[in-house]
Amino acid sequence: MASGMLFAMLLMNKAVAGTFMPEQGTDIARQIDDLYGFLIIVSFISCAILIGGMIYFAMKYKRKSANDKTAYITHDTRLEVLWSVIPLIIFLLVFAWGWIIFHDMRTMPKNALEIQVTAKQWAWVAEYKNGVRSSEIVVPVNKDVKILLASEDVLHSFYVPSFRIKQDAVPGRYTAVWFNATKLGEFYVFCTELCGTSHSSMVTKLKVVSQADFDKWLITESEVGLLPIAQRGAKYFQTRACASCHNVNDAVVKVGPSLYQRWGKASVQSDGSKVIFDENHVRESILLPQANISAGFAKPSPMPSFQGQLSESELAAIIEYIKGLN
Amino acid sequence: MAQKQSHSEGHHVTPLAIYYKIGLALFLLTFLTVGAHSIREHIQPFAALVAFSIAGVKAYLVMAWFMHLKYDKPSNRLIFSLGFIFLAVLIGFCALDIVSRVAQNSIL
Amino acid sequence: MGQHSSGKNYINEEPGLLSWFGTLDHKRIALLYFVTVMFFFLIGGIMALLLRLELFAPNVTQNVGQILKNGDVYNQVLTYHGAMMVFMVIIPGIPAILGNFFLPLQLGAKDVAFPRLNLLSWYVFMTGAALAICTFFSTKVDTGWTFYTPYSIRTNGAVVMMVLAAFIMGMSSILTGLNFIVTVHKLRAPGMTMFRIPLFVWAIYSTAILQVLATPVLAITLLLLAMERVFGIGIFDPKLGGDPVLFQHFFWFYSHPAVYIMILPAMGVISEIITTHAKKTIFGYTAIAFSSIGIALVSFFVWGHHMFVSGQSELAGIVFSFITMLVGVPTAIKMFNWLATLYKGSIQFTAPMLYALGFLFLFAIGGVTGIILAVTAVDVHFHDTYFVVAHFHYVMVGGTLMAIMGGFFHWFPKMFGKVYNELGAQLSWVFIFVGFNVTFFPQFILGAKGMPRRYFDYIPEYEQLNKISTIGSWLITIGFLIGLYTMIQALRKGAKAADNPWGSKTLEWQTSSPPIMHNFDHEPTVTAGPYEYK
Amino acid sequence: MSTNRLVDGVNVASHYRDATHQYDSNKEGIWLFMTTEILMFGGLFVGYIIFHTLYPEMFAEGATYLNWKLGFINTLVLIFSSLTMALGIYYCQVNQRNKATLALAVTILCGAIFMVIKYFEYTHKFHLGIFPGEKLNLEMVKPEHANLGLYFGFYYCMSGLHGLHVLIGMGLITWVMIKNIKGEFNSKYFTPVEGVGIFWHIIDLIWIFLFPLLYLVG
Repeated sequence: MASGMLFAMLLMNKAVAGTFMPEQGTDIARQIDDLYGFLIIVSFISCAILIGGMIYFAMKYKRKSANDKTAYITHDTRLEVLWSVIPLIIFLLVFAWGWIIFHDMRTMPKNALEIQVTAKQWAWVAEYKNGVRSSEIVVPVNKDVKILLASEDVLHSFYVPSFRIKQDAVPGRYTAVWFNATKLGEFYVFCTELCGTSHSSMVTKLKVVSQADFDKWLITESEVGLLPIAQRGAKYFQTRACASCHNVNDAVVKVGPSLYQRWGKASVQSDGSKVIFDENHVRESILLPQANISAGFAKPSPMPSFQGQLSESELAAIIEYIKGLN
Repeated sequence: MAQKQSHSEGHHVTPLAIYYKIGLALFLLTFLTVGAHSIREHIQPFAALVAFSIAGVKAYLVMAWFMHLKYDKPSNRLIFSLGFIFLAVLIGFCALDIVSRVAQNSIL
Repeated sequence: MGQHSSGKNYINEEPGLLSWFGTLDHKRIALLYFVTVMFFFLIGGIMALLLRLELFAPNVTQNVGQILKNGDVYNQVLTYHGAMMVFMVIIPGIPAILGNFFLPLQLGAKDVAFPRLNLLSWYVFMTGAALAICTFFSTKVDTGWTFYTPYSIRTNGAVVMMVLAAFIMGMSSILTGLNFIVTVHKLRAPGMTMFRIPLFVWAIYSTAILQVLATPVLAITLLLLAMERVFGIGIFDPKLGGDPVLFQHFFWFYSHPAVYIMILPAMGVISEIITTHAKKTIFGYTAIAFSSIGIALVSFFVWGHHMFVSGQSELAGIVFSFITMLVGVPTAIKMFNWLATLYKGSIQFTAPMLYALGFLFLFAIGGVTGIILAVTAVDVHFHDTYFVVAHFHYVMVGGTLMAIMGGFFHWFPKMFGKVYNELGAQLSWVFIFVGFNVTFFPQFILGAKGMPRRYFDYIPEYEQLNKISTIGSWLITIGFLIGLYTMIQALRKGAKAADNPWGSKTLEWQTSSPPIMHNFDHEPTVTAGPYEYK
Repeated sequence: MSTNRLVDGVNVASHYRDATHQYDSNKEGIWLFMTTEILMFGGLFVGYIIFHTLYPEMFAEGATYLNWKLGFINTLVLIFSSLTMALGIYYCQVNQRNKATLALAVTILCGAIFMVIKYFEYTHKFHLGIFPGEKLNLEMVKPEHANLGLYFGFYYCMSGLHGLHVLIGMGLITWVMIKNIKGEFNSKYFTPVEGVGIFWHIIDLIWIFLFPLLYLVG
């Protein structure tokens, strides 16, 4: 009887697991969904008992007259022990089940592909062993991948719903998270720790590709240095997260001014003065954002300083790219 | 005489001599702390332990006699000790995390 | 007993509006809180509506909202919604309004232990609240109500002022709690043993313990945060080797018990309403009383379940998860005891009872999802998503606010001596209950799908559910407006209420409605438990 | 509303049965408040202990910048003031009003001496460029540990909050002293003196731990 019920629950579990959950991109995701499915079923049964019981009693013992006699029951030790112990057993069961999976999630695999992911307001930058930097994270399928997380400014949290993984990036130290993607495709990466203005746009893609495609991608990306200077600039514009605040496709303002068709024109500053939008102005604005604030934008500017973070060649490439936006 | 009676009804009055003795003891213990500090090189690694043990004794003297906890209601003693108990909870769990986090660095 | 011969009561005994601001009477102070807390609830509610309106559809272009100007404004609104609802509405809500009014009455006391301190608490609370509102007109705060470092150190905005405001309101909370503890210990009427006090008093008493023991740690945490911003002392700032995770430990050492500061009093209200309106003795008085104390104490050991993915060690996560499971047990006990109380009762579907039944319904869902979130591996997925948002709104709104509304209607005849319109009250319940589920149930699904909380914008796949949720928020608004209207109408035109319209057995119903200034003509003597419906 | 009445020579609020009832309630309230004080300071101690464990050498370096002799003198001053405070309560309890006033005045004086010494300690440090946290003047101080500011963050927060309590305590003692001069206290009623006394002892208690923690551990 009991085993029959357990069997029925496990069958149901298969059906419930994954309900409303995103696609299962890893084996851990499947395990978590199984546990989640079990929790949903148990929750549903408990709610049915509590809410159903409540509605049943409410209907059955509805007041009929003002002089209704009610039963005088102060307590029932057996019942009370029963409804303390049964929940406790269930709680401990799901606790242990959760612990087993959690332990797997927190134990880093050996020989994993390591990717350094740095979070900053408001972008993710992935760095690979061969020096490739990318704002999107590309990983090979069926391979242990370990993400080493760091933050440049405030707390961020690295969240891939399809992999059921999440880890805060804490400034001042490294944290880590691992996964082994079993499905090809593109998955969302969200930031889930409030980090300011563009918190909700701190979204990127995690691409799972075949090992061959991954190797090819790494090579093409590492050849960025050979690209024409403006195209390199376009790359840096993405990886340095300029794009998360500056629009380049039209004049609509995101967090900072749009750079579309700005080159060579006069630009009004917040103190009323006018400057020409040229190489030196853009250079200064990137290195010392507080020195040049365009009219109508917040002071101090939320833009971080790139002083010491960009090489001359990178800077030149970005400027060349901005020139080409006209 | 009426005075004396009201004491026995309500409030405990500690004799003056005890206050002086406790005050003297506190002074001596402070000197002892400094004395232990001056020979700390010789008693490492127990210097901190010694210093805080002495501080603990001093704290006990202050609480028991100056603050009259020795003669106060047990309920008040319990209330005051709750402060220390929950402080222990705070440090216990924070330390649990921090110790295991530092020890755990290898998993990176 | 019955009507006081002179027709005097606590409302009309001292004339003039000014007399209210210097009053030492606990009932009058309760009404001061009533008016102010309701006002803050209104503002906090408007903020919530703005947030929901903004989320009605994803943004037109990046970082340009449809209602709110941009992400900064959205973050500010969510901060004020959270901070106001937590510090200015739900924490003071039941203890300072209903607790202040009925704790002494239910104990058979003339007042709380320290009436002057009680008034001072209100002034301190108002000072803090005023300061919090000042920040709204200065540079607004956008840290979220949790003030996580280092963002709260780096962001522009009047964080220091806001933090001091929370500090001051915390002080008020401590003083209220202190007052209630001494009142319960010392001012019980003759014969009112600890196991004859009503369960509402047990709940407020447990809450008071939490207020006194947890709030000081919040106080020092907030002070350190203020110092961090002013001097950069570095304790919570990684720049000088400080630890942002330690801030979270300190913060949640208070703020997890604070969750129980918010829900325990609600549980007390529910116990009162259910016994009275089912005319039946409570099932398992001792179990409910001890589970209140149990929840209060164990709630100090579970704060780390807010931090499973914060960078806290695995061991700490496991320990906190385990203890969190234990705190689930007394909560389950309470639920089953209320259910058993309904059994063979004589249930009257009055507005308070509807609110109480609504509480059981929503709290059941809030409770089981709480267990889901306490399971480490599953929480990694749900943490900081809309699943969490839905869960705590089921507990805080579905639980506490339903109980507040139920409590208001239950005690309305006693507090004001007027009868409210039953139809209006029930209608408000229908809208709030239905609207609540329409608003927050879809958020469970959004969370499962992975939508992070505190998002100003979202990917298109979340749009449908967000739309439903926003529409639900309008239904809740209608419900609260009907409730408010019903109360105002009752105050203006309500018929005179009887002393004990529900036939309740607790002491507050044994005096006149509204009570006289000194609560009782003669100090009551208690010979039996509070729920002897034989 | 509470109207007071005179019971057995003591002003008793109407919601209390008698003077003892009122005294016990007040006393319990006072103790509850002191518990919150312990927990508030305790938060700082917990932070200190954790960071001391993480960076023992840095904290040892920090302590060398403090003058333990001044801390020592201050400890003696505070202990003495605690004694006089206890005496103040005692003299109230035995109806010796003038002696009580004297004891309280000495207590206030000790508090003032403590604050003056603290003032010299602080200004001397400011002079040397020792400020809390990132305000620490690295060029002037040239510390071995670049994060030494963290230690001074703790130093200033802990001793500062303690100093603030000393000032508040002095204010409260002045208040009860004035009440005492007016003759409001006697062997039956001295709750405010006792409450303020407990508060003052808490200040002493905290300093007893702060002294070795800040000045000696190294």
